[in-house]
Amino acid sequence: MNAMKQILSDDFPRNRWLGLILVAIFFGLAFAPFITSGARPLNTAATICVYIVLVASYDLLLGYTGIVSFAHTMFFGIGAYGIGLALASGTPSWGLAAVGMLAALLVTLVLALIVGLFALRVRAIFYAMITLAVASSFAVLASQLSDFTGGEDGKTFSVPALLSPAYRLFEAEIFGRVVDGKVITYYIVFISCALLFLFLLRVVNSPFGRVLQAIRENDFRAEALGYRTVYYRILANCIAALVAAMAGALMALWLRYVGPKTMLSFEVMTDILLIVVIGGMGTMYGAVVGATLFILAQNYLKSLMAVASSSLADVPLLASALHPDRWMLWLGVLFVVSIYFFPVGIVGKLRGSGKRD
Amino acid sequence: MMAGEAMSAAPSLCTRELSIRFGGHVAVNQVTADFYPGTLTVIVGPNGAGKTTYFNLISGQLPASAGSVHLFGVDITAKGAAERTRRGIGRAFQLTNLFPNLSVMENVRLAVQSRAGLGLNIFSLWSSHASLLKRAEHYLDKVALADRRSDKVSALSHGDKRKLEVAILLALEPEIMMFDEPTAGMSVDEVPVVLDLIHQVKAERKKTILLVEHKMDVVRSLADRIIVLHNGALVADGEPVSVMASAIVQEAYLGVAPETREEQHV
Amino acid sequence: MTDTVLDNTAKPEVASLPTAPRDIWPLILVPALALLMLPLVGSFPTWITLTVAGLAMGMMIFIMASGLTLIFGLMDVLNFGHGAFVSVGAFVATLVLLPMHGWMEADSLLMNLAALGLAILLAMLATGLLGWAFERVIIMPVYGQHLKQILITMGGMIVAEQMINVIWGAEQIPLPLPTSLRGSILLGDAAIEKYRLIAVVVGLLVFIAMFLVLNRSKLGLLIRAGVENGEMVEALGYRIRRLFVLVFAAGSALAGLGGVMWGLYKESLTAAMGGDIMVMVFIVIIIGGLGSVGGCFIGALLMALVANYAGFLVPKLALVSNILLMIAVLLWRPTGLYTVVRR
Amino acid sequence: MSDTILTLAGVHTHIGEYHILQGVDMQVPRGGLSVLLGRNGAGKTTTLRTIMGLWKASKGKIHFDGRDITAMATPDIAQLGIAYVPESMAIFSDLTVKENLLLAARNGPLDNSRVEWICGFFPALKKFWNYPAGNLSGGQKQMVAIARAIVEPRKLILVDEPTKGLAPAIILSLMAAFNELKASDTTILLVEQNFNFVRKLGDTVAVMDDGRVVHTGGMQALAEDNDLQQHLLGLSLAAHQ
Amino acid sequence: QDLKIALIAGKTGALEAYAKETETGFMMGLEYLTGGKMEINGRKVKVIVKDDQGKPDLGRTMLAEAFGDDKADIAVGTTSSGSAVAMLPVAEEYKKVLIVEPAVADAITGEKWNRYIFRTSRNSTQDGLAGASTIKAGGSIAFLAQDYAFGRDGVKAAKDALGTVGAKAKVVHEEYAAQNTTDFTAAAQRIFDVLKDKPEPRILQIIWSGASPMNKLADMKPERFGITLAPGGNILPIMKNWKTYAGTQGAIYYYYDFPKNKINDWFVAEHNKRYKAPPDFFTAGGFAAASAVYTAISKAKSTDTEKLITAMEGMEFDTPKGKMNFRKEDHQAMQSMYHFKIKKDQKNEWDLLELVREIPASDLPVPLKNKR
Ligand SMILES: Nc1ncnc2c1ncn2[C@@H]1O[C@H](COP(=O)(O)OP(=O)(O)OP(=O)(O)O)[C@@H](O)[C@H]1O
Ligand SMILES: Nc1ncnc2c1ncn2[C@@H]1O[C@H](COP(=O)(O)OP(=O)(O)OP(=O)(O)O)[C@@H](O)[C@H]1O
Ligand SMILES: [Mg+2]
Ligand SMILES: [Mg+2]
Repeated sequence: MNAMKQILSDDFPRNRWLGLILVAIFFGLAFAPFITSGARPLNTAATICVYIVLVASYDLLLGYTGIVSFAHTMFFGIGAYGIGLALASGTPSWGLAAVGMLAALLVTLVLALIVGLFALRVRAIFYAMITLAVASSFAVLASQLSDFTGGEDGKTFSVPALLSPAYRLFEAEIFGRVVDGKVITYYIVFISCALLFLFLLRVVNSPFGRVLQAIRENDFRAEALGYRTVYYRILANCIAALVAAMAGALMALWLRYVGPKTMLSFEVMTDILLIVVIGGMGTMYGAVVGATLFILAQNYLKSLMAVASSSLADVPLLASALHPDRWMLWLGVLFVVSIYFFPVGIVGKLRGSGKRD
Repeated sequence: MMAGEAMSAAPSLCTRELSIRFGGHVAVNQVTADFYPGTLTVIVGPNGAGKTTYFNLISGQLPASAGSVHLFGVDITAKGAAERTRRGIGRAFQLTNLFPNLSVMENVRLAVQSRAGLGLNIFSLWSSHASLLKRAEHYLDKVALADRRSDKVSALSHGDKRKLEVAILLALEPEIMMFDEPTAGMSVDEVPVVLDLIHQVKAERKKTILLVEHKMDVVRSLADRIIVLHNGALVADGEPVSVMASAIVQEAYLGVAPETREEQHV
Repeated sequence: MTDTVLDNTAKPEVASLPTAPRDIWPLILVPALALLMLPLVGSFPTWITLTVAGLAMGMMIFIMASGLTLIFGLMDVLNFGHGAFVSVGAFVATLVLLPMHGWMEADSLLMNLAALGLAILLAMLATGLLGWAFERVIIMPVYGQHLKQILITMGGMIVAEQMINVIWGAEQIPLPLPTSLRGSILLGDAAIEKYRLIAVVVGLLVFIAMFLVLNRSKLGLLIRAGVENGEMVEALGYRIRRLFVLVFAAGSALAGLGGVMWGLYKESLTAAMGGDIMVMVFIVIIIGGLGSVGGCFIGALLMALVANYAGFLVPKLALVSNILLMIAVLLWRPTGLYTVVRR
Repeated sequence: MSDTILTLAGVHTHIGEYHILQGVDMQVPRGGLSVLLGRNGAGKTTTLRTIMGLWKASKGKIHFDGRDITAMATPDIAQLGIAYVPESMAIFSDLTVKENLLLAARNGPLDNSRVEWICGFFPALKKFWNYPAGNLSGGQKQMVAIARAIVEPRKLILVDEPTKGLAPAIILSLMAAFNELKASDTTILLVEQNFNFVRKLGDTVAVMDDGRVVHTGGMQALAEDNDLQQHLLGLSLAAHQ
Repeated sequence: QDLKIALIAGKTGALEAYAKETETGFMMGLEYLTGGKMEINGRKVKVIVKDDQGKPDLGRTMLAEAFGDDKADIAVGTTSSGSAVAMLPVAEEYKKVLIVEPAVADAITGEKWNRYIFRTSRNSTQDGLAGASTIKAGGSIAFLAQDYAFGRDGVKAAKDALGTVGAKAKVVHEEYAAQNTTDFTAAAQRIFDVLKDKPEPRILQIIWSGASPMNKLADMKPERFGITLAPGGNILPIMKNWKTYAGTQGAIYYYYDFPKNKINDWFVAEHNKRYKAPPDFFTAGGFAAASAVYTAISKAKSTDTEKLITAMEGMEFDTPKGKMNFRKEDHQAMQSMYHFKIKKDQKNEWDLLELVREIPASDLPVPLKNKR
């Protein structure tokens, strides 16, 4: 129990159902390669892992510090491009990957600092807008330097032999799945994500994390209590950015591809926002539940709708509204409805408006 | 400086020619005053005289337009609010100013934590710092809010919020304590709770206490010394009795002719 | 006008503090910029062309942005779904313009304008109603919570765009300009597109109308107060909810108007056309100072002009000119040209 | 019609899961100044908010001027002629003092003579006429809040702790103001902690505790009877003087 | 068992309209060629349609899914060049044939090419050559293109093309406008300023993906400087707005009224019947791809990849545009293009272009760019 307390930073689900769900998700992801078959489920699982971390890192900003930033995808992208461009630049090796990673983290840190110093003093809503502008211009930049970044098309690259699909760990299949580079990559992703998430969980439950919440509530008062809010904001900003960059790196490693649409587009940002809210702001676990639900929906909603629309083929407008190509429509509805019914997010709802100390 | 000889040693806090102007309007006008450990100074003056603003200048919520603030001989005029708090200037606000969605307990704990300088500690668990929790409890008891420990602050009644303000100030354990109308809107049977607290602190004769108060009975029961602000300027400073007697206070503040004043316990 | 009444209240014996003087610096920016550019551009006709085109473009952007800044300034609601209203406005216009292509292709300015006016009316009506519903269904639960507003309105936006696809199909819809508004007028070597002149007129009308309503009536006050403390405004006996929904509908209608203008300018409509320009619109209202109609106006003109001059002098910069402009302005005035709300 | 302008009969109010008012019964006679006393958290503010319709009574009836206002919307209640000075003052800090009053004057422009009359009590308002109310001092805000309630004649004024943060001199003029209002047959329901203040003003008094009215009667009676004060309010003026 | 064909397209997102056309064309193609039976070599054809939302990473996943999970025998796709480029290695991984349609990037049959890749759609170079061959006389040419990879490729291709077809015209200016440009005044001014005192004829060629700025430029009266516009062909809804610029010339990949063959006749008639509008060029592309698949499989009498590849190299197949063939070296489908002129008196809303001349494949000598 006490070990558990240390690992989960004494921040337990505090609700039976939530607990069950989380455990289920954990084991589901841990054994994904062997309880499923085929490319898509594994891909979905990997995406879920990465998004859990990405969203959790954003929750640190949004839910805990009350900073609305639209530049999170930028850092995600930097991480991804770091790995991608490095590996694309020569014969892929761990060395290159490491170099790319370090470079990315450095750039991230610098940018986060600059943005923070420049913008975190202005009013929250302005910060949101400024980051929006910065992020979009960064995306433009990425597609402009096409010789370097591959422009709009991005870059496909190959990974160290150990991770390439061709590699076989054992010849025999295990639970009907050959343990190839893909599976190995998956476990690298899974483990790193688990660690990063626990790290964030610790951060928000540290004295530091508590100050962040205070700042969110009433920064004027926090300042008067002797906390230099600007420092705290900037530090939070940097931590979030760095974790996001790592998530990006993992994503790139998994996809063996980097490009603006996947890493920098505003869509990614809205996905993050939505997941945070559905899951429940200011509750790290919200990221887990939210990301899982959302990514699953994104990947399987269409298949569902295909069924639905064919069964409703005779109802004209409804049928066309349920056509798989309209899945975005239902995603939008999901946006609205979820904020309607889970004002405090799923986790918040499950925990009930429980009193915090 | 009449009250001067009564006081020991060097002043803990001084303001020199301290002023601030908002556009054309001078809210605090060249106020020079010394405050000594172990004395409780009450600041009175009509509404809008500049009392709260004076506090804001001392605690760094507002930047001075002119003049300087010295804490234990160090010029802190250029320092920010947070820095000043860490150097020992504590402040309870006139208009209640708390963390509405955090629990009563957390509000106090944050103050204790700041005092302990643990803010930037990222890797430990907040709950692992039992000593902080104990101290927070202690201060909640002092203001008789312990039983509302885990309620959201937004659910407190006005009076309880006022008490929480005081608890937070105590929890910061500052050398300089500034109370801005701590008993405003507090019911008659609660007032003593807070006043007794202030009495206790005063009794230790260590802290420097500044108190803004409009209730004359309270002023009388607590003040070692009274400062009068009027239109931002310091117009009187000295022993309670004599200051209260002075004409300026009678007209500008109490708004009565001397003979009728006794029954003005308002 | 209430002001006048108040100003002749007997002057207080205590010298009353003066009101802050009007801040004119931002007003100077636009002409200053234009003149500054003249020598750089060199040829006068080119300069005229660029400047007039820029101003006109600015007006169109303003029309689209005004609704957003109005809604934010008065109700503190950040409507990321605003773009959807722009699109809807444009698409609704097609309901009139395509069937009436007879009138549109007729060679008489009157018929063209009539058709246009009708389209605009219908579009504003439709978006206004949509806005009303939007406020009731989507915004109501999230007053005062910026983040949730952002998200829920984004959701609304996606839904609206997708519905457009469901109703009108995903293909681009061509929306040709009316014949007599096509082409341009030549002043010497300077070419000025006729349609842009229309844009200028409409833009000015919108601006003046908004300015009057907000500064010459209790409305502005009331709503600003309502944002800060709706309960109290109700306790004073005003039905704040009704006001809010009205403002929101008005803002949406403006978006619809902008949509028609924009659609006719682009001449082909996609559901995403509104969303695509949102970033630009947001930059404008930030430059202007969130909530300030005047600021938004200046901001829009500035941005369009800068874009044109940059595009002519250093095309590479055109990509980021908006961002640069914004940063420059924010460095000068961290809350935009005009600060309306302290929130 | 009856000479009680406001009647609360067994009013219950819930806020979230909390059951705050637990059957409040109270009569407010027309044209007088009634005082509502009680320790912190007794439910005074909640009572006023319930009358204004800012909290909805979950049980019981509220009648004003013979009309049942229990279920009415706040604006409608206000338009019946009730003004409210909330505990938090709730002045509009983005607006100037002038604009604050302008809004309070529901029926068109300000009545200059009345403005003059008000500024007679609170000169500060004049001084800061065109000043953002948010920048005012605590007491000045309180003045604005009160001024807003009386800028136009109303039948009933609900005032929540007006003296808090007011300098003695201003409290005196506030007393004067209330007396003049009473003269112009305006009914006042006053929530107050400052007994010394209300003992001079009040006609009738009600004392609340734990969401109930535990005592009603004439102010005189209470003012004379120290034991009763002691027993009801834990009031001992000797304590700190 | 069933014969599985995967069709990947950007069915949602920015390119939705195009993707829909491709799909329609593809299905109509199969229907026509199999005589409605939807069978090839007696095997039932099953088309698995997948949506990559124009996102390269999804493109990869979808293709991997198609080959890996759905066990597709052959794949066709996709709308976005970026996504198509990202798919190429996947085809190689799974050793299955991928027919690229309608992505145009040269790289696909250039440096990014591998032996499993075939392409039915034309590539940028073919566009360029076609464009160039519409410019007979000398004179001066300026380009206006979007400032990103696609635009720059296009201009490069067009310039090379001018060389290849030996046009005497000189390229005097290249103008790159930001992708999100809405106001073309500045760009136009710059071009006019350069072009207006260069030798006639003065041609401004527009290379623009998506809604073309043709109108905006025309509205600024380039004719007063003796400048004529040369827009690339575009989708019908856009060209509809061009009727006021009758006489303007350019090159296009497909226009329903140009090819004269019985496939096209059926195609146009049927499409008009079903969708109340003539087929657009993405629809034709889809059809071509279907034909490539059909012909290949029936010729190889199997779906074994190696057999398919041998069958397809140099294979000739019928499309609404007439005959195409995959040339051996880079698997690019060689095909004719069309030199069009905007009609003056248009009979109905879709009667937009008139044919100046069909440019036979032989006039479009696409250089080989793939390493082999
Ligand atoms: N931020 C500000 N901007 C402009 N003027 C201000 C600001 N803060 C205070 N003032 C002005 O300075 C004067 C002093 O205000 P202050 O709050 O210090 O008065 P006070 O002595 O605390 O009065 P009270 O007893 O009512 O609290 C007031 O007239 C107020 O209008
Ligand atoms: N928003 C709220 N949510 C939950 N409980 C509340 C809320 N507001 C007040 N309460 C509770 O209702 C009770 C009565 O509050 P109320 O403010 O009416 O007391 P009061 O008599 O006005 O006290 P005070 O003299 O301090 O203003 C208090 O116990 C308070 O904790
Ligand atoms: Mg004060
Ligand atoms: Mg109260």
